[in-house]
Amino acid sequence: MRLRLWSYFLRQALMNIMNNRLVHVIGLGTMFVAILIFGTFLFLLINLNTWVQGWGHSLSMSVYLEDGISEGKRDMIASWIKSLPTAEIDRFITKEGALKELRRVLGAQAGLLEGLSTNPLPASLEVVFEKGEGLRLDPDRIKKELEKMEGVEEVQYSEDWLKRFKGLMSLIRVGGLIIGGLLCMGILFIVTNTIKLTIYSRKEEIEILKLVGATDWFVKTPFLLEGAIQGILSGILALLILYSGYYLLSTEKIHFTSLGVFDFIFLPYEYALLIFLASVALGLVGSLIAVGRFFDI
Amino acid sequence: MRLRLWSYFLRQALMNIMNNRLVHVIGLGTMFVAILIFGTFLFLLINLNTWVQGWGHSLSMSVYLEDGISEGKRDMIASWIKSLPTAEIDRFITKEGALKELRRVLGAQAGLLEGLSTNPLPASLEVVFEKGEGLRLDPDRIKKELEKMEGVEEVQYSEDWLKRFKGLMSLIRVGGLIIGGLLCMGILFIVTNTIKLTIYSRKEEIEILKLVGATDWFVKTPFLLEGAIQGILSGILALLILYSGYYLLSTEKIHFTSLGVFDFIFLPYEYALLIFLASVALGLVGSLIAVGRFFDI
Amino acid sequence: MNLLAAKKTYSPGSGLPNALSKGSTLRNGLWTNDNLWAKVIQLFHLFKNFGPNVALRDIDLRVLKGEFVFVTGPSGAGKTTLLRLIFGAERPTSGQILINAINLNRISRSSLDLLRRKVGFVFQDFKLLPKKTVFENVALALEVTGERGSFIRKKTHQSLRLVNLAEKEQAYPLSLSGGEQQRVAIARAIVKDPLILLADEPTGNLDPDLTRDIITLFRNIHMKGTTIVVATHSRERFEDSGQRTIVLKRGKIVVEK
Amino acid sequence: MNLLAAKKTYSPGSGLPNALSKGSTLRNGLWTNDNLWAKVIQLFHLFKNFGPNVALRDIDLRVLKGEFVFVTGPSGAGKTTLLRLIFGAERPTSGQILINAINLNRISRSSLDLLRRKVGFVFQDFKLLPKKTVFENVALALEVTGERGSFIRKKTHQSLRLVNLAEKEQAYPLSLSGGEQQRVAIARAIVKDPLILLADEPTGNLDPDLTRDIITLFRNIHMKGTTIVVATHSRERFEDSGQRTIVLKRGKIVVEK
Ligand SMILES: Nc1ncnc2c1ncn2[C@@H]1O[C@H](COP(=O)(O)OP(=O)(O)OP(=O)(O)O)[C@@H](O)[C@H]1O
Ligand SMILES: Nc1ncnc2c1ncn2[C@@H]1O[C@H](COP(=O)(O)OP(=O)(O)OP(=O)(O)O)[C@@H](O)[C@H]1O
Ligand SMILES: [Mg+2]
Ligand SMILES: [Mg+2]
Repeated sequence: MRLRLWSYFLRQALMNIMNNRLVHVIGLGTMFVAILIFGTFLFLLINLNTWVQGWGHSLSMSVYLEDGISEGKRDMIASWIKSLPTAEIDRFITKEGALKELRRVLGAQAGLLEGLSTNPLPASLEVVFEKGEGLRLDPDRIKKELEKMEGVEEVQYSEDWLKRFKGLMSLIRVGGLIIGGLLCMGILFIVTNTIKLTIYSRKEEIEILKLVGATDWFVKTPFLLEGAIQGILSGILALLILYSGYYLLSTEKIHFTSLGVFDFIFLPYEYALLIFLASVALGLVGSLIAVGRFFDI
Repeated sequence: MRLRLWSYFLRQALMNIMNNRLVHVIGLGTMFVAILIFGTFLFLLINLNTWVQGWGHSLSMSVYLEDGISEGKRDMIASWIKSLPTAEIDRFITKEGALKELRRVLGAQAGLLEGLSTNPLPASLEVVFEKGEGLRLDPDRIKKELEKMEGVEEVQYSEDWLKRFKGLMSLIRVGGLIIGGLLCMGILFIVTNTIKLTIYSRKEEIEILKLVGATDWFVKTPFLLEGAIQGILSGILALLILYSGYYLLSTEKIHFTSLGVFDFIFLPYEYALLIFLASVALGLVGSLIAVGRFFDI
Repeated sequence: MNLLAAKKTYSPGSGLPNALSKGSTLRNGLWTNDNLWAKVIQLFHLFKNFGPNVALRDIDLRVLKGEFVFVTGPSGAGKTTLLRLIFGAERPTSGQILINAINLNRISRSSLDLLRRKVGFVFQDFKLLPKKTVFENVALALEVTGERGSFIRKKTHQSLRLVNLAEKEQAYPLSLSGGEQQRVAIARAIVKDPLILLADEPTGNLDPDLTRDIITLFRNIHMKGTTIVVATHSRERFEDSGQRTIVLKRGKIVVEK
Repeated sequence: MNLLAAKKTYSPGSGLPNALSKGSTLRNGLWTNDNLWAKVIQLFHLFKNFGPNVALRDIDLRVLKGEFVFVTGPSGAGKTTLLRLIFGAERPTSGQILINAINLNRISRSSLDLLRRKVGFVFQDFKLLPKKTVFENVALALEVTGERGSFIRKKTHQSLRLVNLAEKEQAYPLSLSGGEQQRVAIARAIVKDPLILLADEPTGNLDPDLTRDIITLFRNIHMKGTTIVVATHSRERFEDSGQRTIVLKRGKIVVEK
């Protein structure tokens, strides 16, 4: 009996969709476009975030060691650095190596180094941070920790670049939140209102159903199912189109002037699922609210 | 007579808006939200562009001069640089100045410079590029031009930063175009469809008007006026809200970690006007298309 | 002819749900005057205003189980309003309405739904769903009760045959003539074997022959024990019926015979 | 009583626009048989199918200027379809329709609009705009012609008085009784002093007194020279009129007298 009723409701919902094609196509289209816009936004935000974090790779740190440091101490410092989750020792530069490097940099002017009696340059460890994760660590804190260690003379890293980088990251985060929030609210508003309009065009139907003795749920359920079907369809459709877009982008690699090749990633699995569920919920809840408006008989 | 008709249409349009309040509020709301989203997007894009271009300021160029260059030649080079639209000579560093600088940089290791007989460092002109416009010029081209000039030994600039910067700019441009385009299409789709729905709920009215002998234009004009009024209202409303948001942002200055204060600019006058006109056109054309659909009697 | 089939078809009182079935079980298809429940419709000092308009004033009326009552009166007298009040589609400004001893002023939404399943209403403006076929429109009245599909189909076919519309089952209301639409509305009202049948101007769009058929149909339904209230302006058509007639004028009962 | 006012009010043929006025100028309010133009409505071998349904078959009919014709027949006979074809609201499957010698098969959209301004139609389902008041609904028929506001107001008041609805001017159609709505539809059809008045079941929702009033009203309009075609199932009500009556059955003319 329950089953019979549900199959009746489902048939009803499908028939209603057929009978109100224009209205449903418009409703579906609106939901689909809204979700697609939101999905695209999320996709771009996530990729932007990943790229910018990838640039964090270029953050490197020079740990200058005191002259005459023992091998043991040096190894201790090195292993402490290695114990940091994302840090990696790129290379160890000896005092001689440093001088050679300076000579190379000075080029034609290297002659001025000829007069040196002792090597004034310190040995150093060059530390790089793993791609994408560079910013999970606080370089400032690492610097302080290292400078407290015995045998470390000075720690340097490019604070300027880091500053910009952090600024960009927080810009992305805040900007993303603002646009994302606005987009969310806008989409909620538009979709629920579109549903309201689609149901408004059928308010006579609701009135008549009530007049022949239908319970509220008998009237509402087909509308809710229609909403859910719309949500499911538009969610799937939007994700499909989004994935196609992603596929195009990632095969036809896009070359930006002097930025090299961007590697796109698709929305993480959970995000895609979330979008889908949100879209179904939107259809359901939107219909529920909208259909409630027209119950005055 | 014409005037009487127009005043009749206007009264008609206003009365229709009153009589179909729910539908109009929803239509207006949808248009308003859609335009607000687009406006916000444009606003953020323009500001992002301005900020990133502002960072172009940090692009500087060192023009190393040959030893023993005559003042005349030096001035020629300087005035050539000044003739570039956005370039500016930050300072002139003499050979002595360069040595002093090197000494300062070397710090404790400065002792190694003591043994120098001659000053191996060249004099140089430090060139900066004006805020916001830095990238209109091609630094590569300038470098080549300068290096061809007599008296110039070498030209250096931070190509790495520039690369990233250019990449970011093109990312903003391409990303903006993609999202902007998608947003535009989506908004067009949603708004025209919402209008279609609002008119769909009144298709009986159109039929009856035709049956009492109204000409097509007699039927259409009030709908067009209603669309235009909706467009005007939602355009104004969206711009007002956008401006309020901007006002809030620009008084309560937002401090991003280590990026300092952002100075927001509002949409340029022409953009705001364009948004307004687009919104009116959207209302008008949307109604025109939608109302045409229901003329089968 | 088809109308003879009604004899077998209509067995009101079968399968009554819940509250309604309790007090209202028909006693061998006849009403008994001494039974409190026998007063199916009771209206006490009923007033209905629409803003400044007074549509009904001080209506007092009792309809016994199994009665056949005509409500007539000029256009705008309040006939439709009266039926809508009895149906619970409108709330009275003051006064009481008791249907089967249930007070409509205090009825819950869900009980009203249940009540409406046992009350058939032929609306003056038909109130058909334009996007459903004739068959679906009529079946709807049974679908809402959650009956079995085969039963619904059987009853719907029967009911449509009774109003002579069997061959229009798959048509949509907007493609029907006025009289055809009216008959769909009648079919929908009688398909559920109602305890009470309220018909508002049910023959306004029908030719004399069909009108006679419908009256015969109503008589048959009435003979099975259904209480019937018909609002009509065409007094003369029903005059020969010798039934109780109530004449409304400007919202008041002016003649009751 | 109000209906007497009709004598002064109705002066058809005044202010005819464009093409229509040319051939159709009334000669002292009378039709002349020898004039080609005097045949206001001419139907030749008219067929109308709705898919497999044949609503009208081989209808041949001429209505002279100033005639008063009744179309009767059982429900679903094709009365409404016939009127809608004459009005240009439906296109024939085959056959020709000439209105004032204008062939509706070849008429342009804008000419059809002009034609409709001179043809009044009382729809069986009224077709009132629910969001406009009674007054606005009636005035609409004149607004579309671009008449002056004061003239529109005067005519609208008059027309509503003629159907006895003066006090409901500011009401909305959904708040009217069935008969009141029908009278609004009648008022809208006659407000423009039509050359042709097509009325589809115009008294189906009216009580006998009002029906008599409306018939008298139509007679008055007719006497001013308007051609009138009334579709109705209630033959007997009009029987005494002694007018020409056409009986349709299953889409065919079976009796013409
Ligand atoms: N919703 C409403 N709002 C305002 N007035 C209303 C409403 N419904 C009915 N009326 C008014 O109440 C009066 C009675 O209307 P009702 O429909 O009951 O008449 P009726 O007897 O059915 O007439 P008819 O024979 O023409 O159908 C009328 O004057 C009508 O205008
Ligand atoms: N749009 C349509 N689509 C399909 N069939 C139609 C359509 N309009 C009318 N019909 C059919 O054509 C036939 C004639 O209909 P019409 O409305 O002309 O009858 P009528 O004489 O006016 O009847 P009534 O007295 O009941 O109003 C009917 O059988 C009807 O079902
Ligand atoms: Mg009524
Ligand atoms: Mg008809």
